[in-house]
Amino acid sequence: MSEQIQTDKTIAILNTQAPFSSAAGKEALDAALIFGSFEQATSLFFMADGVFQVIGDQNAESIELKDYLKTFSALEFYDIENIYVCAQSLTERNLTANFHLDNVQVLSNEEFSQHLHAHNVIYRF
Amino acid sequence: MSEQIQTDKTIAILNTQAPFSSAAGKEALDAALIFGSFEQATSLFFMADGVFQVIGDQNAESIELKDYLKTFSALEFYDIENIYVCAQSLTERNLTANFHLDNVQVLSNEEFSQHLHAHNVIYRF
Amino acid sequence: MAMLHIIRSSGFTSNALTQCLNMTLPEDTILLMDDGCYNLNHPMMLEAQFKQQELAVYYISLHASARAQSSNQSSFSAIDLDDVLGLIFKHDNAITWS
Amino acid sequence: MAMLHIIRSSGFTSNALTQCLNMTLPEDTILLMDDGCYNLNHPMMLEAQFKQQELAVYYISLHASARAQSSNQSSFSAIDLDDVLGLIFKHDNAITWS
Amino acid sequence: MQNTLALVVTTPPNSNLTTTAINLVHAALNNGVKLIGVFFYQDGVLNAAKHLAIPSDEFQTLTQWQQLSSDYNVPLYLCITAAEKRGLSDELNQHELSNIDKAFTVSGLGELVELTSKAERVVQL
Amino acid sequence: MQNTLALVVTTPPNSNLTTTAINLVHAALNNGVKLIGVFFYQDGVLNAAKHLAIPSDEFQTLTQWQQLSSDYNVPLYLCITAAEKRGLSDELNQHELSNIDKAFTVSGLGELVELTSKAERVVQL
Repeated sequence: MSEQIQTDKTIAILNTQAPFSSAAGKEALDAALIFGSFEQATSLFFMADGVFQVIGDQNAESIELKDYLKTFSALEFYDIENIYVCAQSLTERNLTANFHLDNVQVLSNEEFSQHLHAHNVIYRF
Repeated sequence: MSEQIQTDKTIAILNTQAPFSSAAGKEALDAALIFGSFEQATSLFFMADGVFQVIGDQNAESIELKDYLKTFSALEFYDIENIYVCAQSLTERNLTANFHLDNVQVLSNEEFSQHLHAHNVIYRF
Repeated sequence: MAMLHIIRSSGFTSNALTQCLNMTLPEDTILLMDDGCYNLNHPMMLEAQFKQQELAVYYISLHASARAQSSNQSSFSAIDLDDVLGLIFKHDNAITWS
Repeated sequence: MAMLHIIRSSGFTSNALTQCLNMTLPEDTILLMDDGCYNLNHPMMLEAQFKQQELAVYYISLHASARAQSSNQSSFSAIDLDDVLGLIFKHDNAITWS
Repeated sequence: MQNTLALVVTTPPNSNLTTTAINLVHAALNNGVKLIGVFFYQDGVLNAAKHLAIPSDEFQTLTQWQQLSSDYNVPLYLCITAAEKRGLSDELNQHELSNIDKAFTVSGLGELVELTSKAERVVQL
Repeated sequence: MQNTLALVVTTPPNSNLTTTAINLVHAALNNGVKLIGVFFYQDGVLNAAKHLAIPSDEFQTLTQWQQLSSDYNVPLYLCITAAEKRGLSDELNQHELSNIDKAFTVSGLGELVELTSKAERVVQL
């Protein structure tokens, strides 16, 4: 296994679950960071309850959970800069565009779908 | 542990999941049969996707699954005679009252809820 | 008998909230716990409370704040796990909607 | 790029069907597999097909019949797992909505 | 008279839902409620897995259950049928080979009947 | 040129969803598709549990994976990070003590990057 994998594939990690009650969010982020570390073109998508992963003012430690949300800051280090959030999912959940990470792009359903379609491989969590 | 447990408690086993993709339906039935074998007053309830467990003409073996649905016939042997199905859940799923077990009582939402409320302990699957 | 409904999942993802609200009777109590706190602002929760004013609604304060969720419904009461034990014994029975 | 949407859960219990239908584009294909076959008569599936006539919908015949599910939509095509491989390579990418 | 409670745990150890269950056990102990037992069923049986490797800075579910057993004598009952379907086994040659932690009592569903019958209230978590 | 496929399995061995995954592998083999590997992630890692006790009249998931590995050389990669959080371990003193079946190759997420990069198509099941 080499750090130099030749590929021009684009990878989408699609998050659809809330952060704390299942391992899905953390395992999605683990995968994203590994793809990034192998210099694969990787984008993160958040829709449905997945948007609860990116909103600000959460406090995982208060419920005795190691705050994996802090690990999102490592995305930048691996040049994962495409972070897309579904506007409709935010609105349905009465959430404002207050995020704990930078570079978030809030997209309409149509734009979100088009960006998703533009990736070669999509992993949904 | 004795087969003679003194209790006047009534137990409800509430099924809300479809039968094949998770172990929930089988584990609910296992529990119901054990309560029955200890002569506990036990009732079965089916609502939401749980109603897919009781409809007729299913063929679990065709998808290489041992047909636990056949085990429902053992309920009678343990005097578990109260089997309640939510009418609204059937209608929403475009299902008719065609069941693979006898003695099924189809109840309105209100009746279903009242019967559920009348039990001392409710396990939901 | 008065029933305690413990909701532990988001009504935006799972059907459990709908199932629960179909089963509540006026003397019942709803407790939002864990991801159930995401329902604090769910339209169905607000509608249920509006339709059945007697329906008591509680939520675990710590579980809501950890998720950056809050309620502006004065009739929804923030409680802790000690209070949950009181609710368990005050009610005749309980269903957990996970 | 044309996408294959593999739906493996019931839209009556999970939000995944809704999520999927929010993401489909006209050249996409929907494949109902496993518990996804419970959606054959789901109002949202029928509405989606009505709204986007170009949207192709397939379902695994064996998975539907095992669940006593059938469709009277002539535009929904019953296939087997061999056909699924064809769909996988015919489309540019795939999302699995479990 | 002291209130008695039984809990049924159905969530896996890597979920924050299980942390809540553990915290509810502590709340019961602190409030003079007698916890007559915790029954592990469905995916909850994974809590008894001996070889769980959770990073030391994350919530140590197994350690917590062990302490509840050793320090507070909370009985922990494992449903062996559900456990065996999820990779746990007590039938290995020697005790050292078992992958079930010894804080848990290997039981059947009959134990759930006992607990349900004896406790004033039962809560499924 | 032969089509190449990689599968990511996220469902546990006691689910019929996993039976479908196995059947899709057979369909691939029968249709001349080259399956370059199956990666087990999330709850899919439980498929590698050596001590699964499934009644002999039920679908033998583990036996099926073993045969795909031995008879058809389908590579089975286990994500060890996800596995360790679910009670599996390869760090026990001796090989006999490991609770991971030897049909599975203990791997990291880097293997998922490799498979994703090499396969023409990737499907998550």
